[in-house]
Amino acid sequence: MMAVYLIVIPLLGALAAFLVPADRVRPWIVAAAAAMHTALTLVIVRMRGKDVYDSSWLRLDSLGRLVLLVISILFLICAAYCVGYLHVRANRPNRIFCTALLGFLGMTTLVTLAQHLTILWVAMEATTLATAVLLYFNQNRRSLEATWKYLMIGSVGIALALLGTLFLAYGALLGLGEPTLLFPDLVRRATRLPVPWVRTAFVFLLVGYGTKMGLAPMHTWKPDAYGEAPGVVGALLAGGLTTSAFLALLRIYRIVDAAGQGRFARELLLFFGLLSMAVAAALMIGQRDFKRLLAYSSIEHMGILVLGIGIGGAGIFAALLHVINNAFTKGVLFLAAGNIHRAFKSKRLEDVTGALRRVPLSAGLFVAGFFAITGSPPFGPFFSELGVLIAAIGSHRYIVGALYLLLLALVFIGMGATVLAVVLGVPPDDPAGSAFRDSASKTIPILAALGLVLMMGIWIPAPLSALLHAAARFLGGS
Amino acid sequence: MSATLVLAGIVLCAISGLPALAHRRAMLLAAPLIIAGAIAGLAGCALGLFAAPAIVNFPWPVPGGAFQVRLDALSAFFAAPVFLLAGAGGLYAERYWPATRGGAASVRMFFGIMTAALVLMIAAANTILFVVTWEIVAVTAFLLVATEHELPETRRAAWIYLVSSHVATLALFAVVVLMHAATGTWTFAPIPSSSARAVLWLALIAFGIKAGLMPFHIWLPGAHASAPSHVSAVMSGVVIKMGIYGLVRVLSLIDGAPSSFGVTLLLAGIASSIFGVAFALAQHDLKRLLAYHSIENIGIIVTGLGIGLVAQSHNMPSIALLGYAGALLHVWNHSLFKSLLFLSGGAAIHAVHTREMDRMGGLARRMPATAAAFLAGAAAITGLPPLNGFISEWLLYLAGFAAITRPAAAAPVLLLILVVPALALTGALALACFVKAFGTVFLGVPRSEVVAHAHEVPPSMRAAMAPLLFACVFIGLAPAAVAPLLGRALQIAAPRVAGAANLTDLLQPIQTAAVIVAGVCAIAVVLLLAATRGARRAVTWDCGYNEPTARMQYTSSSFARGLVAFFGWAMPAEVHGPRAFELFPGAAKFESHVPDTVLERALLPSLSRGERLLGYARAIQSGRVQLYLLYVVLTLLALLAWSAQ
Amino acid sequence: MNVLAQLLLVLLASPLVLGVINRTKARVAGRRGQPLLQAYFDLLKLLRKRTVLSTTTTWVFLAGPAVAVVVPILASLLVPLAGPRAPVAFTGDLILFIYLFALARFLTTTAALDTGSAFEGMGAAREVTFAALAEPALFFGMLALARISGSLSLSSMLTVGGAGWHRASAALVLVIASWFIVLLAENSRLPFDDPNTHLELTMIHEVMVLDHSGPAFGLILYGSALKLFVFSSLVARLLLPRGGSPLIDAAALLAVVLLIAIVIGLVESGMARLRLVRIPQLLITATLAAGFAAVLVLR
Amino acid sequence: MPPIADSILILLLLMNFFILGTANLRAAIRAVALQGLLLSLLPLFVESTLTFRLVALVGATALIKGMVIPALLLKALRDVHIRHEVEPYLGFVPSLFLCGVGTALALLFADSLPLAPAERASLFVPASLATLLAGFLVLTTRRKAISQVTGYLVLENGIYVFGLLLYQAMVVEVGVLLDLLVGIFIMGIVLNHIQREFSSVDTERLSRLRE
Repeated sequence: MMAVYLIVIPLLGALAAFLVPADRVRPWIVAAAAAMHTALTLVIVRMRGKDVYDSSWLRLDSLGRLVLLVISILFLICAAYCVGYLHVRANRPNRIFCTALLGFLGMTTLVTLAQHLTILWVAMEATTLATAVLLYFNQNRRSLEATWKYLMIGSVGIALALLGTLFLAYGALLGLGEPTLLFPDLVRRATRLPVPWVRTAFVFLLVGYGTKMGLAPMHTWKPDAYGEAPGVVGALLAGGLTTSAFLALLRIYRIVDAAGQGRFARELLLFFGLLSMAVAAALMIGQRDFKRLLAYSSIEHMGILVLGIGIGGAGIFAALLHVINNAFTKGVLFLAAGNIHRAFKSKRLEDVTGALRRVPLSAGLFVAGFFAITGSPPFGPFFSELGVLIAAIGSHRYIVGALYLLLLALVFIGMGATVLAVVLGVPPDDPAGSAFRDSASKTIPILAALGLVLMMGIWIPAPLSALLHAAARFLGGS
Repeated sequence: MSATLVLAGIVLCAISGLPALAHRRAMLLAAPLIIAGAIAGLAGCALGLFAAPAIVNFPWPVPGGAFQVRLDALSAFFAAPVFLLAGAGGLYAERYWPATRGGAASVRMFFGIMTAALVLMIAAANTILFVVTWEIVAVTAFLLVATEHELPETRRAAWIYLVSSHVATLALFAVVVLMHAATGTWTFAPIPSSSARAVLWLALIAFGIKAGLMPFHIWLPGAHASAPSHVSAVMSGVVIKMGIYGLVRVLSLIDGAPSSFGVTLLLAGIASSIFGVAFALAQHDLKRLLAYHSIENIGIIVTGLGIGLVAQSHNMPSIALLGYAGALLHVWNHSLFKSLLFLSGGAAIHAVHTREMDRMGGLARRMPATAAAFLAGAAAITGLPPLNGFISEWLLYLAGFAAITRPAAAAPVLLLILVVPALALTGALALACFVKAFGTVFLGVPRSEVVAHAHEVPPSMRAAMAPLLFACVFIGLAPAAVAPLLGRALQIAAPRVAGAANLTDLLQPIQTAAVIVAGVCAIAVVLLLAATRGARRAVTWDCGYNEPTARMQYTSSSFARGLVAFFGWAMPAEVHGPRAFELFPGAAKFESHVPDTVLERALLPSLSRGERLLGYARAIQSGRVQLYLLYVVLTLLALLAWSAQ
Repeated sequence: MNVLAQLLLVLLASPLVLGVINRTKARVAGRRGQPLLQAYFDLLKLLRKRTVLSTTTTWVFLAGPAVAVVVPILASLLVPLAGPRAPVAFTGDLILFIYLFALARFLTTTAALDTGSAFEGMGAAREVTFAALAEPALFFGMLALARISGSLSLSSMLTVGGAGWHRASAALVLVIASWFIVLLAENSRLPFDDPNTHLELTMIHEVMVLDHSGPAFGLILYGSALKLFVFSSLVARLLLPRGGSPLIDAAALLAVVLLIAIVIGLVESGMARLRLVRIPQLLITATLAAGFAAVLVLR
Repeated sequence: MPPIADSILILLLLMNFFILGTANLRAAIRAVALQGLLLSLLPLFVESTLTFRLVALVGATALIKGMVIPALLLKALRDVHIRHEVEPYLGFVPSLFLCGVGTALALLFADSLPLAPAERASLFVPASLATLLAGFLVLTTRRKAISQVTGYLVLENGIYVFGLLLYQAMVVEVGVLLDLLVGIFIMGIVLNHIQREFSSVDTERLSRLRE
C-alpha cells in the first residue's frame, strides 16, 4: 500500500501549497513534502519492493526503484535550495510555482510506478504541463517565448507518444487477441506481437519520448527552456523530467527487445545518441550564454544515455549508472549557475567574468560540476562515461568508440571555454551590482549534490550497486 | 615496509595543504608536513628499489576499480624524484608564496594533492586507479597554473594546458580500455602482440602530449611559464615524466615492440631535442626558456627509449641497455637540474618581479648563492662534466658510437648513429642558450632600477635548492654508485636487456675521470682567485670607451640572434620596430619575438577556422517553432521509412 | 712516466706553435718577424704584471681563464701523443675529450659576459654560435674513426695508422680536411678570426678577452696555445703511422704539429677573414665532409 | 464495419483539406470543432451494443472536442482582437497539394501494416495518419499562434481516430481527453499572456531565443 503514498504525499502537499495564503510558508511546505517523499522512498527501496502496494498497474520494479530514488533525492535537494531561492525572489508570487513543483514530483513518481503504457503516458503528459507552468516563473517575454515553444513541441511529442502507445495496443490486439498494455504481459508474450506494428510503435514512441528527453533533432526546446527558467527548474528538468522520459523509453525498449526487434531499436538508439552528442558539441563551442550551455550539455548526456543502451550489454549498466551521475551533476551545475546568474544579473559572457571573486563558493562548485560532468575523476560520471567506452570497445564497435571520444573532446573544449571564462578573471565593476552573494541556504544543497557525485566516484554503496545490477539485468544487460 | 612508507609519504603530502584551509596560521604546517612526507617517501623508495615488489590492496567499490598499489623498482625509481621535489618545492613555497599572498591556501593544498596523486599514479597497479590519479594530477596542475588567473596570458596558458591534457586523458581512456579488452584485467598485465600496435600508437599520443614531446608540446611553454616557480619546477621536473613513466610501463608489458615504433620514438625524440633547444634560444622570458629546455630533455629521454627499442628488436642487447639506461638516468637528472634551475631562476624573478631577461642583469653580485645554484644547474643541463647531465648523455653517445662499430647492421640500426650528431648539436645549442641565460640574468650590470636593489632570497628558499644541487654533483661525481639503482629499475623496464652489460664497470672510468676533472678545475680556479685577491678594480675597459651604460650591454636576444636566424626556416621571428638607417635616428622601439610555430602558426589558425565552420551549425537553432516542429515530423517520416524496409 | 713525458711535451712545446705560425707569416710577408720563442717571453711578461679587474665582475670572470688553461692539459692526457696508448684511455673517452673543451668554452664565454661590455658579449655570442656548428663535424669525424678502428677510445681511434690508410684512405682524408677546418675555427685562426687585430668588431676570441689582464690574460694566451697544440696533435696523430717507441713517436708528432703550424701560417697569409655570414657555410661544409666520411666507411 | 463510419472518416479528411485551405481563422476553428463532433459520433457506429461507457465516451468527446475547446479558442481569438487571416508561411495551394500527398502516403503506409480482418477494408488507419500529417502541416506552415493550436487539435483528432480501433482498451480515453483539455487550457492562458506582452500572437515575435 505504501507506494501510493509516494504519489499522495506530493499531491496533498500541492493542494496545501495552493491553499496556503502566505508566500513565505509555501517553500517550507515543498521542502517538508520532499523530505517525507525521500524518507518514504528510502524505506521502500530498502524493502526491495517487497510488500509495497503491488497491482498489475502500479508496481515498483528494480528499474522504477532506481529512477524513483534519483528523482526523489534530486527533488529534495532542489526543494531545499528553493527555500533560500524563493526568499531571494520574494517579489514574485510563488503559489502556482510551488503547487506545480509538487505536482511535478507526484507525476514523475507516477511515471516510475506505472506498469501500464497509458498510465505512463498520462503521467508524462501531466509532467509536461506542470513543467510548462514552472518555466513561466519569471513572467517576462523571454520566459513566455520559451514556455510557448516548450508547450508546442512537448505536446506534439507527447501526442506522437500516444499514437505509438495505441499502435502497440493494436499490435497486442492482433497478436494476443486482447489489447493489453501492461508491461509484464507485453514482455512475456512479446514474441507473438506482429513485427510491423512493434517497429512502427517504437518509432513513434522514440520520437515522442525522445522529444521529452531532448534527443537531437527533437531537442530544440531545451536551450530556450533551460536558459529562461530559474536554475532550480533547470536542475529538475535536466535531472528529473528527462530521466523519467528515459525511463519510459527503457520500458518500451524492453518490450521491443523481447519482441525480437532489439537490434533495430539499438541501431536507432546508437544513431540518436551520437547525433545528439554531435549537435550538442557543435552548439556548445563558442556558446556565450552559460545557461544555454548547460542545456546543450544535458542534450549531450541524453545522447550518452541512449548510446549506452544502443551499445547494449555492459553499456546498459553504464547508462543506468550515468542516470544517477548525470542527475546529481546537473543539479550541481544548474543550481550553481543560478547563483552566478543572480550575482551578475546576466548569463552572458559579455557581463559575467571572475565569478570566483564575487561568489567564490558557487563558482568553485560550478567548476567542480564542470569537471565532474566532463568525466574527470574522482567524480561519478567518470565511471559511467568510461563504462560506455568500455562497452563500445568490448563489443568491437571501434568506430563508435572513436566517435564517442572525439565528441567528448569537442564537448570538453566547448564547455570548458565558457565555464572558465565565467569563473576566472576579474569581475566587472558594475555600479548597480547585484547584492546577491554566497549564502549557506543557497550553497549547502549544492554541496550536498556534489557530495553525492563525489560519492559515486569514490565509493558506490553496495545496495545501490546491487540495485543497479538488478535493473541492468532487468533490461537484459549485464 | 617500503610500500607503507611510501603510502605514509603520500598521505602526508596530500594533507599538507589542508590545514591552510582552516586558518592562515595553520599554513605554517604545510612545509613541515610535506617535508616529512618527502623524507618518509624517499626512504620508502630507497627500500623499494631493492626490496621485492610490495603490494598493498584496499577494497574500492567502483566498477573495475581496485585500490591496488604495487611498488616495484621501476615505480620506486620514478617516485623518488617526485618526493624530493615535493619536499624542496614545499620548503621553497613557504617564503616564495607567503600566506599574505593571494591564493596561498589553494596553492599549498593543490600542490600537496598533486604530488601525492602523482606518486599514487606511479605506484598504481590497477589501471583504473592509474587513470583516476593521472587525471587528478592533470586537474590540480591546471588549477595551480591558473593561480594568477587575473592575467589574461595566464588564463590562456592554463586553458591550452587543460585542453591538451584532457585530450591526453581521453587517449589514455582508449589505451586502458584496449588493454582491458586485450588482457581481460584492470591490472598492468602483459599485452598480447595482436593488440600491441593499437595500444602503442594511442599510448604515444596520450603520453606524448603529457610529456610535451614535439609536436605535442604546444601546452608546455605557456603553462610552465605562468605557474608559480615551485610548481613549474615540479611540473617540469616530474609531472611531464608521467608521460615517460607511462611509456616505459606500457613498453615493459609488450614483448618485442615493433621496431617501427622504436624508430618513431627515436626520430620524434631527436626532433624535439633539437627544436626544443632552438626555440629555447629564441626566448627572452626566462621561464619560457627553461620550459623549452624541458621539451629538449624529454626529447633526449625519448631518443634513449627509441635506441633501446630499436636495438632490442634487432637483438643488440648491450646497445639497448645503453639506450634505456641513458634514458632512465636522464629522467632523474632532468628532474634534478631542471627543478634546480626553476627554483633559482624563480628566486631571481621573485627578486626583480619580471620574467624578461633583458630587464635583469648583474644579479650575481646581489644574490651570489642563487647565482651559483643557477650556474651549476646550467652546467648540468648543458651536459658538461663533471655534473650529472654529462653522465646520461655520455651513455646515449656511447650507444650511438657502439651502433656504428657493429659490422653490417640493418637500416634502422644505422639510424641510431644519428643520435651522435643530434646530441652534439643539441648540446652545443644548449650551451649557447645557458651562457645567454646566465649571462644576461646574473652577469654584467643591472638593466633596471628594481634589479639594482634586488636582495638575496631568504635562507629557506636557498635551502630548498641545496639538496638538488648536491644530487646533481653527486650523480656527476659518483655515477657508478647510482648504477645499481639503475639496474634494478631496468630489470622491470627492459628485463631482456638488463643483464647485457655491467653498468658499474662501464661507469667506473668516467667516474674517476670526472673526479679528477672536478678536482683539477677547482684547484685551478681557487689558485687564480687567491693570486688575484685584492687586485685593482676599474670600470670595464671596453676598448677605452669610458662611459659604458647598462643599456649598451649585449641583450639575450642579440646574443642568440645568429643561431635563431640559422633556424629561421623553422621558427620565423616576428620583428616590430623601425630599422634606423638615417644619419641621426631618433628614439625608436625595437622588439622581436619568436612564436611557437606549431601552436601559433599551425594549430590555432586551423582551430579558429574549424570554429567558424561550426558557426554554421547555429542555423539549426533559428528560433522558429515551426522549423523545430518540422524537424520532428521529418525525423518521424524518415524513421518510418527506415522501419518499413 | 708516460704521463710526465706527455705533460712536458704539451706544456713546453705548445707556445712554440704560435711562434712558428707567426714566423711563417712574417717570412711570407717578407719580414724577419719576431723570434720563435716570442710567445714564451710574452707569457713570462704577463705573469709578472699586476691584474686589473672590472668593477662589475665576479669570481666567474677568473674561473674562465683558470679552466681554459687546465682543460687542454687534461684533454691532452686522452690523446696518444707518445706511444700507441694515451696515459688515460677508456671506452668513451672521446666524448669526455670533446666535452672538456665545451666546459672550457662555457666558462670563458660566461667570463666574457661577466664584464657587461658590449664587445665581449658580442665575442661570446659568436664563439658559442660557431662552436655549435663546429661540434657536429668533430663528432662525425669521430664516428668515422670509430667505424674504422672498431673501438670507442681515442687511443686506438687516432692510431689507426697504416692499416686505416689502406682500408679507408678517402674517409681519413675527408676527416682530416674537416678537422683542419674545425681546428682553425676552434682556435679562432683565419679565415674565422684574426688574432692580430684588436679593435675590430670582426673578432671572436680576442674580443672576448679584452678585459683580462696580467697573469689571467697570460693564462688565456697559454690556454689557447695549448688548445691549438692538442687539436693539431689530433690531426697529426692521424697522419702518423701506428707508432712504436714513445720517444720517436713524440718527436715525429712534434714535427708534424709544427708542419701543421706552418700550413696554418701559410693559410693565414694566403687568405683574408671571411665575412661573418660566410663562416657558417664553411663550417657546414666541414660537417658535410666529415658526415660523408662516416657514410663512406659504413658501406 | 458499417459504411457510415467510413463516410464519416471521409468527411474528416475533407475537413483537413478545408482547414488547410481556408484563409479565415475562425472558420478553421469551427472546422476543427466539427471534426471533434464527427469523431464523437464514430464510436456509435463502431460498437453495436449501447452501454453506459459508450454513452459516456461519446458525450465526453462531443463536449470537450466539439464544444469546450473550440469555445476556448474562439474566446481567445476574440480576446486577442487580431485580423482573422491565417497568414501562412506556405501558400494555400502548396499546402493543399502536400496534404494530398500526405493522404496518399498514409494510404500506402497503412496497407503495409497488418490489420485485423474487420478493419482491413476500412479507412481508420489511413484516415488517422492522414489527419496526423495534416495537423503537422498546419503546425509547421502557419504563422499565428492560435492557428498552431488548431493544428495541434487536428493532430490530436487524428490520433483519436486510431484510438477508436481499440475501443475495448479505451478505458483511459477519458483521462486522455482530460489531459488534452488541460493542455489547451494552458495554451489558452499562455496565448493571453503572449497577447498582453507582445500585443500580437504572431510567432514572428516569438523567435528571439536563438543562437
